Amino acid sequence: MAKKLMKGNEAIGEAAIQAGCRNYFAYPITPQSEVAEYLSRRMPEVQGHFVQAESELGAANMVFGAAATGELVFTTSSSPGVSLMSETISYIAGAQLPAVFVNIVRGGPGLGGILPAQSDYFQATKGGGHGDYRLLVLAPATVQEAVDLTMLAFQLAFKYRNPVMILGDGMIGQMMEPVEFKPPPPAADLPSVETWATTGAKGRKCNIAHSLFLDPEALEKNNHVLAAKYKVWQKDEIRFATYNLDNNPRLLIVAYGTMARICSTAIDELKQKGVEVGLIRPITLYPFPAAAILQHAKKIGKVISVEMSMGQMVEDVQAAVGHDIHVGFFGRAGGIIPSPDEVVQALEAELRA
Amino acid sequence: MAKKLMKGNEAIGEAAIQAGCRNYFAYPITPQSEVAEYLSRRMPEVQGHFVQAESELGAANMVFGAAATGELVFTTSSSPGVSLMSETISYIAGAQLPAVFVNIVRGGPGLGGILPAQSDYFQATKGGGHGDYRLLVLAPATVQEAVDLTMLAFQLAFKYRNPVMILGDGMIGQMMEPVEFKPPPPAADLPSVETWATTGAKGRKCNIAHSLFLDPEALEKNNHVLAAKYKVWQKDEIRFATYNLDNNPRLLIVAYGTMARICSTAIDELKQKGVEVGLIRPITLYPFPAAAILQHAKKIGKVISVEMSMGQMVEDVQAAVGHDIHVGFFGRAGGIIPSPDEVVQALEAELRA
Amino acid sequence: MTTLFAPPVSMNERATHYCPGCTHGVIHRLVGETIDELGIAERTVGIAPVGCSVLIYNYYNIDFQEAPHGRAPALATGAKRARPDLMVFTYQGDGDLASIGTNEIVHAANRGEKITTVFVNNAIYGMTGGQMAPTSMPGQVTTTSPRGRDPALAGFPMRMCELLSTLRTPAYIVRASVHTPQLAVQTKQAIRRAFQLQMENRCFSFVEVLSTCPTNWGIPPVKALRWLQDNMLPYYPLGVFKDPDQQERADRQVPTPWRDNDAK
Amino acid sequence: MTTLFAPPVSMNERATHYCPGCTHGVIHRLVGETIDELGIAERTVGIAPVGCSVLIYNYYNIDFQEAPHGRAPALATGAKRARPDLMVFTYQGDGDLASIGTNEIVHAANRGEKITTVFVNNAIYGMTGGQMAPTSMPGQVTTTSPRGRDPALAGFPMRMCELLSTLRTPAYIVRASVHTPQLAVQTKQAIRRAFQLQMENRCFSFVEVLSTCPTNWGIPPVKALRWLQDNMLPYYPLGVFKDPDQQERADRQVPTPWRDNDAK
Amino acid sequence: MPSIQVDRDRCKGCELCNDACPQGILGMSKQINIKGYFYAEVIDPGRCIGCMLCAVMCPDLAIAVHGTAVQYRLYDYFQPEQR
Amino acid sequence: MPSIQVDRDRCKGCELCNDACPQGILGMSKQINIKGYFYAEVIDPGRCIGCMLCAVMCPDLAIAVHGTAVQYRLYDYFQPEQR
Amino acid sequence: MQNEVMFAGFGGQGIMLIGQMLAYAGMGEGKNVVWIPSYGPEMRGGTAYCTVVVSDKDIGSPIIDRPESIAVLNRPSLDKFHTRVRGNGLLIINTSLIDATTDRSDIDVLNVPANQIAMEAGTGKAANMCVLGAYVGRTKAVTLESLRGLVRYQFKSKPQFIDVNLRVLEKGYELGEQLATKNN
Amino acid sequence: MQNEVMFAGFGGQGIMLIGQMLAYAGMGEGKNVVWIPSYGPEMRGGTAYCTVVVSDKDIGSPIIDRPESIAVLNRPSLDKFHTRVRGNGLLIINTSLIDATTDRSDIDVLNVPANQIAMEAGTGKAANMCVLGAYVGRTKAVTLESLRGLVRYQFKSKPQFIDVNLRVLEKGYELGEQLATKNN
Ligand SMILES: Cc1ncc(C[n+]2csc(CCOP(=O)(O)OP(=O)(O)O)c2C)c(N)n1
Ligand SMILES: Cc1ncc(C[n+]2csc(CCOP(=O)(O)OP(=O)(O)O)c2C)c(N)n1
Ligand code: SF4
Ligand code: SF4
Ligand code: SF4
Ligand code: SF4
Ligand code: SF4
Ligand code: SF4
Ligand SMILES: [Mg+2]
Ligand SMILES: [Mg+2]
Repeated sequence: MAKKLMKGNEAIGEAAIQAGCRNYFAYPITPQSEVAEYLSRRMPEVQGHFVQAESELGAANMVFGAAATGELVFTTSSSPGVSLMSETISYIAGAQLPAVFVNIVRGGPGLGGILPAQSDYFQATKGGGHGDYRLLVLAPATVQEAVDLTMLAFQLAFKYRNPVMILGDGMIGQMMEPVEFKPPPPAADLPSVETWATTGAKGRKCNIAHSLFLDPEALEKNNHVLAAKYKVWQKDEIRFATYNLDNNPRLLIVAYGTMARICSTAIDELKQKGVEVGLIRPITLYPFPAAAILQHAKKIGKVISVEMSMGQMVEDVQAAVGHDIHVGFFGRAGGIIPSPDEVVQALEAELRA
Repeated sequence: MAKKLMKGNEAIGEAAIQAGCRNYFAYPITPQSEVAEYLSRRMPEVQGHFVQAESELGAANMVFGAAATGELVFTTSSSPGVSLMSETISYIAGAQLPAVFVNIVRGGPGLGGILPAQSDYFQATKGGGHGDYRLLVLAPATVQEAVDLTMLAFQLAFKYRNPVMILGDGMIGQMMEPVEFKPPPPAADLPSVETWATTGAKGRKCNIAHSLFLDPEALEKNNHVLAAKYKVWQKDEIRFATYNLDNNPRLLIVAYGTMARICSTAIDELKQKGVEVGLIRPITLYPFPAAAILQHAKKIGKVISVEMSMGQMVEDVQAAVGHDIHVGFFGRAGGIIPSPDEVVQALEAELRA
Repeated sequence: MTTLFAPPVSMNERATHYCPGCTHGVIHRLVGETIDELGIAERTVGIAPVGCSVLIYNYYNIDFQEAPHGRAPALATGAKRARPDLMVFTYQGDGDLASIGTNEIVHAANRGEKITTVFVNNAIYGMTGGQMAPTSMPGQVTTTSPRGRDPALAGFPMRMCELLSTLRTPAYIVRASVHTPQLAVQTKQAIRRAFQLQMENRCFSFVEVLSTCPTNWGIPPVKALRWLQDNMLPYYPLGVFKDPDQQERADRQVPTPWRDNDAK
Repeated sequence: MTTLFAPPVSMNERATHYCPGCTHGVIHRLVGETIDELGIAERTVGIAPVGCSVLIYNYYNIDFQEAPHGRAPALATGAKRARPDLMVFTYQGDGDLASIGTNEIVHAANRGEKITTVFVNNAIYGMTGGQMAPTSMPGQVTTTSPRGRDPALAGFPMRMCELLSTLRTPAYIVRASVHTPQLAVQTKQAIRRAFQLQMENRCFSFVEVLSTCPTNWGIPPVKALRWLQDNMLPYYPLGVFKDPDQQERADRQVPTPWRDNDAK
Repeated sequence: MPSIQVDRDRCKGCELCNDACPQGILGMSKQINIKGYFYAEVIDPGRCIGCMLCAVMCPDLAIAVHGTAVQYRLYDYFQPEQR
Repeated sequence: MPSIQVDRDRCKGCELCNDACPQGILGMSKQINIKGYFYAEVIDPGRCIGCMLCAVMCPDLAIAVHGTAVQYRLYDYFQPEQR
Repeated sequence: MQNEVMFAGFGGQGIMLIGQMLAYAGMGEGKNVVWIPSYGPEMRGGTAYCTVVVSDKDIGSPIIDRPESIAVLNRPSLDKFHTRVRGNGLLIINTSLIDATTDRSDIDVLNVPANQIAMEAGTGKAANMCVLGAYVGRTKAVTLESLRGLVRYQFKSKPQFIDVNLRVLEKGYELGEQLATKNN
Repeated sequence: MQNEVMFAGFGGQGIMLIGQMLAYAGMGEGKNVVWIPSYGPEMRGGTAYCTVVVSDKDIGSPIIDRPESIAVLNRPSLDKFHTRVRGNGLLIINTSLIDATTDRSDIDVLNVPANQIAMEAGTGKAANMCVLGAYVGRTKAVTLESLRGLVRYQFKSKPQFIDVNLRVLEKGYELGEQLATKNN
């Protein structure tokens, strides 16, 4: 397929369609309203369904209802809207249904601002909702990757019958880059939904999509089923990319999304000055590539987490490397995107420290 | 004051009144509806206000509105209800207002069950809502402590102009124990609200309770103001209790709330068998007593986190002690409360490991 | 000798968890009979609320989804849009639908989702132990209105049929009751029409059924029927509030404005 | 020579961020004048919505709270209950009040909170760039209804005055408009009565004001006034829908049931 | 002759059937069933007219009604469309 | 003689005043103000009747109206209670 | 000294009340106490129970998985809980409503015809008092005097019930003290 | 080779469009491109801008804090952004609407009377094309031919505008190539 120049938000919408998704429910919020705007045109063209929900609660629960029928479904929102979805996401995880949630993060807390941020890392990776559940969290750094991960998200959601979250900062949603839509694996490759989808109990016993288990033993059992999936993720689903790790870097950056791209430019600039710095870019924020980070951190000895937040992932990085290696932090918050130069300075400071 | 035998839920309600709180907004949910039932009788007696809100969203936002007038206010709920409050809690933190949220946790995820659990640890301590904010989280282990911490919560909320959360498992809410209401510090001791409370702009410039900062520099500044408070907490507000740490224990338990009490009984039982085990019980879950845990862990060498969840705090304990000391885990989930005997077995297994 | 009356085949043998005399059970049966009569069990999906009827799915031989408290209409919207061939109905209590879930029901109705709602109004929060509902009667003593609901502080009870009937989007909206056998039969007819309108893909349909909660009202079952009749009926009049066949009549019910000359 | 008309003193000098010709500005002034006339600036607390008017607090010399999207009535409830001596009003857009915030406004009205709501209905989501609102007109092209709002899929526009008027709890509910000077003056009178009823601690009050969004309608300001008149007025009739003085009349507007004989 | 059959172990003893029976032929047993309830029973089976009102009101699917097909019925319970 | 005063740098050039003026004495300047808008201005001040309709419609508090206190007014703008 | 007891029956038998009275009595005697209700799914229709701990020391675990004493007031409670009595513990069976017993031989069993005794005293509703009396008569977890005071307090507003409840309580206490236990 | 440019003006000047055309042109020539809009609070009423990067290599940071070129189409944009041009970079000023300049002496300044040129060609609305042309004429970030194709594509549905826009684009291109820059 030829490349198209697309805004991240629109590309995500198109990627969902290419992945076979025909159900999209959402409520507008900057900086991701273009997904709804795009799909309000596009869904009818492919006999798909778009409902502008009355709220994020409505949208998330429409997703719940559609997901329970075994159809591909997703929604998109931004920080405050995603907070409103917390209860429902917990329900969907508890009921073991596949659904894709996209959070195009903006600065917080509260109404905050509308500019790009990465301050929902904790919410996404530690669970905004209640109870023992996890999301598989994917963090794209380019519009192309947003497309690829959106398509992957549906696959993973069905494979594990668990909500998958795409965590992109506002920049991922707003910028235009060339993208290519690789043909998705055929829909037939999705696992069968026969055993759980509520499609009418015809010729089989009833399927009930539920998260209530009044008997605590049964609820604990459900918890163990979920935990077993999350354990598999640790083995099979960790994804990350690296940059300039082969040149004996003196410092290891951990950064994701847009921030990682800015770091790569900073790395190039430092290389000009004869300073080698390497980068690990987690693509799955949960499961977190802790082992890879530890391995390289041990070799390199110095680590810094660079984020568009007041410092959230840094806690996971520190936990990954243990106490012997100090993890520095550089971040800007509130919608400010640090420039490569600023990052260069922060890295130099860290190298001096 | 003479001791009274009270249910935890009712004691929390009475403690709020004794602390001077006259505003309570809530929506019923098991296992904490007794707070609303109690206060629906009690508030009118003290000329206070209770509104049964239309939902947890309504309740949290009533809290927001009342908090912004500088009055003492709180709400109570349980897991799914607290998830619904995530957005609003983020707003209140962003707007720097004092408010107390009580979560009497039940098993999850989703509708889950109604029996006691500790599976909202992540939500409470890492932020269920979006953006860079934190809650000060207090975890009582007895009804008396629920009373004391409720009264303290109002003090801390005003001191830091930040929401404070009481995280109690269902057992804390449901059981009856003797309680005593110590006279709270006089209301006059609360810091002045003049500079921020929306009480009518009479003879002063306007007070605006807001979390929107369209200028990213201003939003980042707000983030730094919040972060500065959280840093103070790390210094001034860490609270924990210990048990049997003086007898050269061979294993260090970290456990909180009801679970910690069960562990203390298990410790007594092991002592009978000649095995010494010690306990650190975090009272503030955030800020987390990491330094104390590390200090004792180093001495003792072996650590286990015991929780009524699939393992959440264990991640903070592991992060606190670093990689050199392995942290074991024992937990039951779904509303199951492990018995002291079960814990004894788990501790013995950990000691053998 | 034939069997004139037997349990619906779309329901199973399981005994319900409801308290003795709780009319949830009657309403369940009416829904089951409707599903039988329309022959739609194999393509029906029910949406359970959070409330005493959360376990409704235990009693039917049909697929069910369990919604978060109040959100059943949103799940139904998602399910029906994704699979228009399915028959989708929600079953909700008054706390679920008229309190926390007001937004979802209003907007599902306003969008004209082709779903059917069975709304069981028992003027109380049954499941959580008898707290006041938005539908509780003035003066009604509940665990959160120990001195009786005071309209000056808590307002008057919400009438959902009246509220939803103001929406311009065509719909079938009816209030029924099961406190006498006669009315139970009428309720069944209303439920049947509600499902039929969905089968014909015509409109949103909504059947409110007045119901008892002997346990939390603190009134024995038979007396509870009388209490409903004496206290709830005068405030919650029964009847068809809106019918797609009579859209125009419904439109006329919109209150008229003060200044018609500005309106053109 | 005296000044006949000057900006309200409860407002400050700051220029608004609104687009040219956006009638949010007119409505702001009417609220400011009301606060002036009633002399309540020093004990008034406004609640800002999320929407174009989120920054309303920049333009007044009064205290404000900024609510999460749709929740202004809940904040107002909290503020007013905690401090009944304050005058509390909310200012909300149609996305804020009639979409995400439907539950909060319905229940604040139903509880009869002694607060005042100014509801600015411009049939669109202004702030986020012109998406369809529940109040958008049939056929109206918006960024999320590129082929025009289709009532078959999205339902008909929501009429909040009509909806809230069905509630039994006494209230003052009125729809007004500012697309002519005459109507702007009437709007002011409605806002004034709404505040006065709160001062008298009588009831919940609600003033819907039809308003323009030249930018997102894609129509220049003056033409936008005409568009409002031609398209919105016929569907959104102006007038007093409910008045505490006329509670009985309001009660009569509740549709009558089919079977009165069952009602006693 | 019409007759009803109470599934005694489904019965919860609520008495709604009793209240509904126009013939007044239902009563509550002095025995308790496995659930611990005093269940409903027919006191005077001969007078049953098969009107099904008891069954219509039973919340627990505990009553079955038998009769001849031409049985007189108070309400067109199963043929609403014929009214 | 009544007169109005347009605060040219507050004006956003929306023309609502112009549309409202019964005397048709308002027009738009050919100049732009600091905000970049073609602001409103009085073309024929002598005909102003001080009716204030322009000011009532101005969304931006850009118009002040002066006159004698006995000025005839179309609407009882400031004394609604007297109607 | 720590006493732990579970009272179990169906809703309406006054299970929660006697548990609370025991806790109050313990508190009045300066001991540490904790009372825990069942609030699980079984609440509606099924069995209800509560556990009480009365102790001289601080109470660690408020949850007692295997209490030293259990009193069962109806059959489902017997079936459900008899295995949970701690070894060498005590099982009190309300024989008025339960025509079965336990097959455990490692515990004491005290058969109390509680409803019958209450009925004889004047009201079947006071069966719970009989059970409470029997438990305290046997274990001396608190004094009879404390319980008497609580009965008076409890029925303050309905003084006509004080005497009958006191009589049943005392009768139970006597049975608890006197009746031989059957150690099957 | 990496070209970075910011176009800035007020909403309605077609800022976003020329940025996208440049990005499309770059993509058409097989380069990596990224286009970023301003979507901040300044959107309503204030200045609007976008940045475009056209590069032979993978594009690391899509955000260019200090672009090598900036074109300002109105006065507020000049005031706000002239300091952000990278040292030795290029500032294009639409002198038709801006009667000021920068005091920086470390950059090239290209004065283009864009509105005037567009007006002369037939429509003031095409001023943005002039600026785009001038930028490309000066930097050769993409070829003129690519841009021509995009103009034709862009106005496909309104063919009457193709020619005038092409003329303005080309005129701008010439100016970009020919005009001496003032290095103040
Ligand atoms: C978010 C959330 N809030 C509160 C609850 C607790 N809750 C469960 S059911 C219920 C009310 C049930 O009342 P109703 O809907 O009237 O049903 P009924 O039991 O009377 O049939 C409540 C408040 C919950 N489960 N989830
Ligand atoms: C929870 C949440 N969802 C969505 C948004 C995005 N949002 C901001 S304003 C708005 C709608 C504004 O429309 P309206 O209320 O009609 O006000 P207007 O701008 O038209 O005056 C939306 C959807 C948000 N800020 N928060
Ligand atoms: S509590 Fe009320 S509504 Fe619930 S089952 Fe019992 S009687 Fe029915
Ligand atoms: S976008 Fe619309 S509502 Fe918002 S300020 Fe502009 S014209 Fe007014
Ligand atoms: S069928 Fe009719 S007559 Fe027979 S028992 Fe039932 S209600 Fe009575
Ligand atoms: S109505 Fe049914 S459950 Fe109730 S007493 Fe009669 S047979 Fe039993
Ligand atoms: S006061 Fe009246 S006449 Fe004078 S300019 Fe204004 S609208 Fe025209
Ligand atoms: S109404 Fe006001 S802002 Fe609009 S043109 Fe007239 S003076 Fe200017
Ligand atoms: Mg109910
Ligand atoms: Mg709007």
